[in-house]
Amino acid sequence: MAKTVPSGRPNHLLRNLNSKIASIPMILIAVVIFLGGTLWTVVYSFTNSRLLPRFNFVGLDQYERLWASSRWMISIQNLAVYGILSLIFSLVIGFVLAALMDQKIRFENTFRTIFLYPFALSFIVTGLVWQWVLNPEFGIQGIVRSLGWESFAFDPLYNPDIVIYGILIAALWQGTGLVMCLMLAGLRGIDEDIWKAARVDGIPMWRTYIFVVIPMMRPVFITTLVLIASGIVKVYDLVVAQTSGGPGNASEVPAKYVYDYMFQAQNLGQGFAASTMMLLTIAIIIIPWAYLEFGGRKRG
Amino acid sequence: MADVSTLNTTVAGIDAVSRGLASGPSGRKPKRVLSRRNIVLYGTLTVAALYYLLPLYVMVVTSLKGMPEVRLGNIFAPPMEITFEPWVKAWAQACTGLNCDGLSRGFWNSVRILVPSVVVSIAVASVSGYALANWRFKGAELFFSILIIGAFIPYQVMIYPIVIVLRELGIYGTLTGLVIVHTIFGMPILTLLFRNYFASLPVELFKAARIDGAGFWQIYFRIMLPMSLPIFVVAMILQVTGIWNDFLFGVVFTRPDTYPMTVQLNNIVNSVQGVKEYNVNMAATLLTGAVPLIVYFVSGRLFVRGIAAGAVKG
Amino acid sequence: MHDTVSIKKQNSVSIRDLSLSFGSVKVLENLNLDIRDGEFLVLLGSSGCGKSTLLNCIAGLLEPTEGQIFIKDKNVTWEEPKDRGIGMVFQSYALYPQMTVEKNLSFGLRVAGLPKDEIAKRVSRAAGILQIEPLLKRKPAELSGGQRQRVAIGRALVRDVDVFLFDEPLSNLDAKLRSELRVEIKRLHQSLKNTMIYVTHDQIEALTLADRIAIMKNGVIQQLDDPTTIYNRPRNRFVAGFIGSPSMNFLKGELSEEGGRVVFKTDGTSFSLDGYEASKPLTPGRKVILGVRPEHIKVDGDIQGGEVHDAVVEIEEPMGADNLLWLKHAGHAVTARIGGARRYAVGTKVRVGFDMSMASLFDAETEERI
Amino acid sequence: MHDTVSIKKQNSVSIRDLSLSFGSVKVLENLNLDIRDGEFLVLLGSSGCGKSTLLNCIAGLLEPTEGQIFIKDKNVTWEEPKDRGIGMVFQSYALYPQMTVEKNLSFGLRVAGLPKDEIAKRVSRAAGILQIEPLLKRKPAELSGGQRQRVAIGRALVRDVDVFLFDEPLSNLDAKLRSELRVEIKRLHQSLKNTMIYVTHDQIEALTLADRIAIMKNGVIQQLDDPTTIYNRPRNRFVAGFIGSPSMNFLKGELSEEGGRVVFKTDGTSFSLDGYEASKPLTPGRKVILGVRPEHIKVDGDIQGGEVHDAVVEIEEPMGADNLLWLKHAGHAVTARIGGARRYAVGTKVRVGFDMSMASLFDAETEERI
Amino acid sequence: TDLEVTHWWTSGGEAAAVAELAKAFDATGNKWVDGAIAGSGSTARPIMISRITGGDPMAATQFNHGRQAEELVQAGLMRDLTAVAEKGKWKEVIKPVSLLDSCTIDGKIYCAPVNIHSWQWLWLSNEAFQKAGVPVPTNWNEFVAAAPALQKAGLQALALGGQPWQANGLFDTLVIAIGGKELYEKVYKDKDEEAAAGPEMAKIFAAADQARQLAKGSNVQDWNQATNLVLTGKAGGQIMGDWAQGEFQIAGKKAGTDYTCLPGLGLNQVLATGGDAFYFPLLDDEEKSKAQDILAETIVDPKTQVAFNLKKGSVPIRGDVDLAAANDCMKKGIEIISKGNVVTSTDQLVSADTQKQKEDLMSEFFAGTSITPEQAQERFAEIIGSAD
Ligand SMILES: Nc1ncnc2c1ncn2[C@@H]1O[C@H](COP(=O)(O)OP(=O)(O)OP(=O)(O)O)[C@@H](O)[C@H]1O
Ligand SMILES: Nc1ncnc2c1ncn2[C@@H]1O[C@H](COP(=O)(O)OP(=O)(O)OP(=O)(O)O)[C@@H](O)[C@H]1O
Ligand SMILES: [Mg+2]
Ligand SMILES: [Mg+2]
Repeated sequence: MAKTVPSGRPNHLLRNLNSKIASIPMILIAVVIFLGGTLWTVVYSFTNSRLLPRFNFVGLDQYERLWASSRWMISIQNLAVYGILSLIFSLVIGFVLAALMDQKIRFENTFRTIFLYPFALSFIVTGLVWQWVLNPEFGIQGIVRSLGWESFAFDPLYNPDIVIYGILIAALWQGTGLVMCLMLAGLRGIDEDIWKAARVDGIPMWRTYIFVVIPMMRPVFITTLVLIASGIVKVYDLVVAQTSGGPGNASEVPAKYVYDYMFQAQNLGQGFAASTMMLLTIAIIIIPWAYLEFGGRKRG
Repeated sequence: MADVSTLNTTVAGIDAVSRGLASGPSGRKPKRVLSRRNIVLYGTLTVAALYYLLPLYVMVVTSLKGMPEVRLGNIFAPPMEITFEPWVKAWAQACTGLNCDGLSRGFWNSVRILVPSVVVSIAVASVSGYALANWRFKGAELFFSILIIGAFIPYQVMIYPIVIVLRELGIYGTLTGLVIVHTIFGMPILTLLFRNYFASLPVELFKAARIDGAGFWQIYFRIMLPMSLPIFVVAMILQVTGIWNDFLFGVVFTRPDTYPMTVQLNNIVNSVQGVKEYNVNMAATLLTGAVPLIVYFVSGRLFVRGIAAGAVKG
Repeated sequence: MHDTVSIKKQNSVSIRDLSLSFGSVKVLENLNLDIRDGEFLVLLGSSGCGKSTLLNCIAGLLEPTEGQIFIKDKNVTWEEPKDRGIGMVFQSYALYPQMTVEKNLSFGLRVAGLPKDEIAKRVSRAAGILQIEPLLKRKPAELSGGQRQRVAIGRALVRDVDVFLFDEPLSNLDAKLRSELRVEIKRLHQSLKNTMIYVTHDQIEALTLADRIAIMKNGVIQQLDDPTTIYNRPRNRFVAGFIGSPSMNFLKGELSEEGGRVVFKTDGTSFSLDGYEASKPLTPGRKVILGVRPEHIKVDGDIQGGEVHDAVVEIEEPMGADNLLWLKHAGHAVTARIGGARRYAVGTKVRVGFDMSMASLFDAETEERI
Repeated sequence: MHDTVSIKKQNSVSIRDLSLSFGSVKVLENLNLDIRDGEFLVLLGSSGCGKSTLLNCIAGLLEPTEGQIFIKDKNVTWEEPKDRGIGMVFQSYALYPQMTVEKNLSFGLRVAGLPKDEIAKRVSRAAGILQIEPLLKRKPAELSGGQRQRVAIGRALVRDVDVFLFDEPLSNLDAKLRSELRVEIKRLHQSLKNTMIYVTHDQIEALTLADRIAIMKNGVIQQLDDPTTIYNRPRNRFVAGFIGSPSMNFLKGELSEEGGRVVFKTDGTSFSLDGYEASKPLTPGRKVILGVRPEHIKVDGDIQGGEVHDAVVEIEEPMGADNLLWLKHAGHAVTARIGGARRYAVGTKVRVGFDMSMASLFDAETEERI
Repeated sequence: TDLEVTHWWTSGGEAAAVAELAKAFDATGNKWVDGAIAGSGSTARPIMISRITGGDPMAATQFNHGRQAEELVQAGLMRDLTAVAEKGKWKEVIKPVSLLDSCTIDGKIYCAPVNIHSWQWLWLSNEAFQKAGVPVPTNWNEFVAAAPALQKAGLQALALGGQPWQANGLFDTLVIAIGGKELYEKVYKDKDEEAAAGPEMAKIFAAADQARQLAKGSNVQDWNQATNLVLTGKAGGQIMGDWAQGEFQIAGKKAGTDYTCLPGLGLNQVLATGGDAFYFPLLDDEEKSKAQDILAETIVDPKTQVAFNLKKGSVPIRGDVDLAAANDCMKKGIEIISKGNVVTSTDQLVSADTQKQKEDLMSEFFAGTSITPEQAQERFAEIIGSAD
């Protein structure tokens, strides 16, 4: 009987109008800048734009050249090595430090600040200091040699084979503090009872961490992962500050390739092609993950 | 043993609970200060701390040396003669092209850039995070996913599109433009942070406020904001560090009279005049890092607490 | 228009054909419910059956996929929560942690822009009713659970609304406090005479508070009746098993004829059905389930005539005022409830009698009451 | 050595002069407790009184500031938890979320390096006892609350220990499940015959499960007795009020002499104390508190002689099997409990009789039972 | 009027030279607002280009002589200086004329050249050779021959910074000095892939191979750090452009006694003339536009040219100035240039893109021995083949 009353459903778009208005900046940034910018980049990667973007379609030429370039291949290899190692070491060091800090230690604040302070320094500086410390003449190698160990060799920044590890050392120095903080916060969120249960079960501390606690900290690891991974993909300043990509091309990275070709070589098309490849790789990894993480299921 | 048995005979009380202690371990287990656990624990932490402190030590020590001493080459040796000359030079005398007034020139510019950029970027991101967490609407998660992918785009790639957008808006080269740029690039991570934080607050609060008749902004300002101080501190630390140390946008989107401190720092570090003046470089570095460092020292506790309060719960 | 008029006189809240899905999961489906003016309606059901969802729909915090909601004769399906004339109390209290109790109470009024003195009047009235005047300057963190709950109720109270919605308001409290506050809510209802809709999964709350109880399962209302009817004449086996603690005893068996009378037979034992009021014909051969509540299984001295069976005490659960016996009887485990003063050792042989006038028979297949 | 021998024969867990402080806050002070072999001891007390702290001390998860703990005759004060021969079940279950049920059960054994077939045997035995065989391959997130609880118990079970510690294992569950699992735990105890120490603040659990109950308040054990004694002869007012739901009725008044007999007087009404077993002399003039449980206030037809008073029904709370009446009687509010079938309208005048043989008298000052 | 001028001249000699420009411009009643950005052109250029395309241009900006600003001009973002040039008779005074060619697009002049730099110099440390006990070489071949002696004395033979453009410059210098003008023009001007792959070029790569052996172990990044090695006698020599002169000058070293310079590596006295030029973005402001013209005039003005180039260590863009104050090395350079022994610099001949590809190749080649000269030549020929 009451069904006869018209439901008078109002326009869906107008409901909670304020929230939609408030989301406009986010939507604009996402759509215009990130999506629009990306599409623009992709489109122009098919042109032979030089100094200025010009719509002069050349098909896949830029990509062919890109993949024929030995510097690009080196860059990709470097990023892979650097990325994987930096991901592993950041997480491992960050986690181990956090686990140590979580042992109800004294001077926790002091230690935390010490581990965190490199994060406050810019890459320009980080690169410089480490360039110094790793300088074979007056850095660590020099000191050790002057102590009488003449054959000691530690010159990562000047040895093409290991230069990427030299960069890694500086990157870890800068970034692990933040990871440690995030991990520590995650550890503090673990139910006290889990620890107790594990103790009663007689499970040694390290096994509890590995088999019980780490799997429980998934969300923390995800936030950290996004943070670290986005930093890795974008790594540029640190390399420039430490080695400018040298010796030779040994420490080149994709972001630097993009930058150099866009601005030094004044070949926007090439730079865009390289960045499109980077984005494509990222998208292949991220989109399924983002869908699972943020898209599909709703929170209760 | 005798005293034990006498103690044991003083049986009293409710349930014939025998009072008194038997021999053997009792009370707190005695702990040696130098137990193996402590040695490993503090040992590892100290070694790690040394690794983190080493570059800082080098920087401080070098910045207090004169150039002749620096040229001696031992970067780890403490200064034989402490001089503050490099600090003075870095702050007020170092040259960039024709301007010889060191970092001081950029300091206030940096502050002028920092404050509005931090405020605006955090404001926009927190509101977006709030809208995403509490006012989910169709497509919101899609935009959010785009943002997250955006976190992975190298900044350099975005310079052209942004230059074009700002030019079309007519705000290229203005402070407004720069603030917008910082807001854009702060968006992905900050929104993730705020979204996860707000999502971890009890939904009932939000519902209760809606029943009380509060609207979008009222709930944000009067309910959510006062509860989210820690996460705002976290966001602030991230942004202060990021914006203060930014070089690329600072130099691309401003003019020389509004260049931030990092441009000066870059100029000092990268202008090589004969031999690099390492002591001045180090002093400049330390001076530039001072502001974020102070922010850390002041809010270090809140930092961890803020994240613990739910910022990282996915 | 005539049908809205017909709703007006008697119903405070009416729900018509309400459906709601989360994505592909249908939580509510074609639900209809009329709640009378001034009624205390309890929504009872196990976890996840859709009680909160229904309440949130009424409050306007969730949008129904289909259907309509009327409050005081007005179609409010698309209204904002604040315009529906409702107040809501949450399980987790949901007090604004940074505001004092007074601010918590007055927040909604201030948002609505009421004059200051009106706000003060309403707050002090609510505080008076709930006896929280001394707490007005404190913050929620400084309150005990029970006090918090009272503030949460107060927040609904000051809004001067027609309909109160409670979502498991007591389930975070301990047993003692729970029973105290239960009485307070009952008193409140008696003095305010508002319509109250109260969600719980605690049957004691439901039985003690409700004018009528709606028992839900998987988003469908199983039975809507006053507590006594629900307790004594459950419409189906689900309702019967859900209400009553300890649970009703269920014996599977079938009807058969014995000496001209229809009896209930299980594992060779037969029970006379004398005194049972059947709503449908008792056809012999039908597979049925017999349900008897623990307090309707009389033990030894309590037996007042009727059939007598033998049983053995398996576990004894003294509960202070009562004593619960877990008995083994003809291959079945049954529980009986006796006075707290009478104690039995485990293994004791006892005689039991089933009070068939208070029992229920369900069809074994449809599980509907016969 | 002879004193340890004396502990051996009868006590499974002994606590001697245990004190524990967190910083400057003393949580436990000089606590002594002996738990017999195979006993089911319940620690009951309100939130924050130190129950969990005590249990954690026994488990070795907290270090006492002073005192000793013996388990099975061995001084374990400084032992690691795993070496104490205990199993523990937590309120939050504390299952390892990413492991299957089977892994959860066997993790501790695998770490201890037990042979594979031994592990399999123990797991399948525990799973059998708890009837969780079909769940072995699932993860905790895929289990219901009750199933999780059973797994948590299973984890203690596989360890083959002498003493089981339970920290409010049921308080996260809903009422129905709670009562079911309660029985299961009781069954488990009867079949295993282990010592069990069980922390709760739910008195129904305490009363139904315990061989003996230790009632705690602020870190001090108030009374340690079997449930019946605790229920019927509470040592002080705290215990009396804490146990029983709805709460015992307390009437403040004083003893006076009337006709050669000592009677209890309050607000002009006097109650004969016939049948009350006093443990101390009843001196007239003494300020006392009379405590009567709701079920010992008989209404109308239930009265079996003795004094009769008048009262008015204020609220009626039908609870299914019982019916609770909130009465106004001589200026006091008292609750009476009657059968579920008898109903009274609000405002009805009734006659009530107090069963003094089941009542308690407390000194008004010391609050100790007289 | 205030004019903002951006450039990347921040090293000691450079900054002093810029100060001269500023002084001269300020003397005209205007004001030079300095917008220096350190870190060489690769840091500064994108910033300049972004600002010009972003619609917030500076008043004047430095670019390398060559094709770097070509597109900006084509996009109509740059000011046409033809009028100023005609007034100042630039076409007549500026030498070599090729400098002006690269400022000219569609017959209009868009930039004011400020100096001439040439890459083809070998700087030698007299002190180092003294230590090694061998005479100071007079050409590249002698230098190579003397290298073992230097190394024996614990000295670095050839100093080379790690930045790619230095390796690239060194290589191009070898092309001119060893291969000669003809080969150079065949490869870079005509982009003759065959020549690039040919036997002539193979010799160059062989020489480059030698050079990289000699350069092994110089762990420095910046060019002036490498120069510093020579300056302090820690290294025998460095192949670097004439701007290195500024460093020697500031350090108070004297050509001939402290150090020796060999233009064209002492083999082939030909210099490639590149250099810097100022460009003037189109501005809306009438007054500023006028001031831009004045700045352009000032830059080309003989007095300014002398003052600037003396400090900078480069050669003036006009032949009609008196450079009595110039030192030995600079005079050698001026002489060669006035003789017309010049070629156009690679910056003008090939695009920045090709230049970058070459840099990538050379930087990889000089960094180690991972690629053989043959492989390098193969890749080089490819780059030349696709060059534009
Ligand atoms: N946002 C959501 N997205 C998807 N499913 C949901 C969501 N909210 C609730 N549900 C599902 O809807 C069903 C009903 O949920 P509801 O909260 O109404 O249950 P409930 O009866 O209140 O239970 P409880 O007693 O546990 O509070 C549940 O199965 C739940 O999983
Ligand atoms: N780590 C700690 N530091 C300081 N105080 C503590 C700590 N743990 C517990 N306490 C205090 O000790 C007292 C006893 O705590 P305990 O956890 O034993 O209470 P409980 O009886 O188990 O209560 P509940 O029923 O709420 O679990 C409480 O007042 C609590 O505040
Ligand atoms: Mg619910
Ligand atoms: Mg506890």
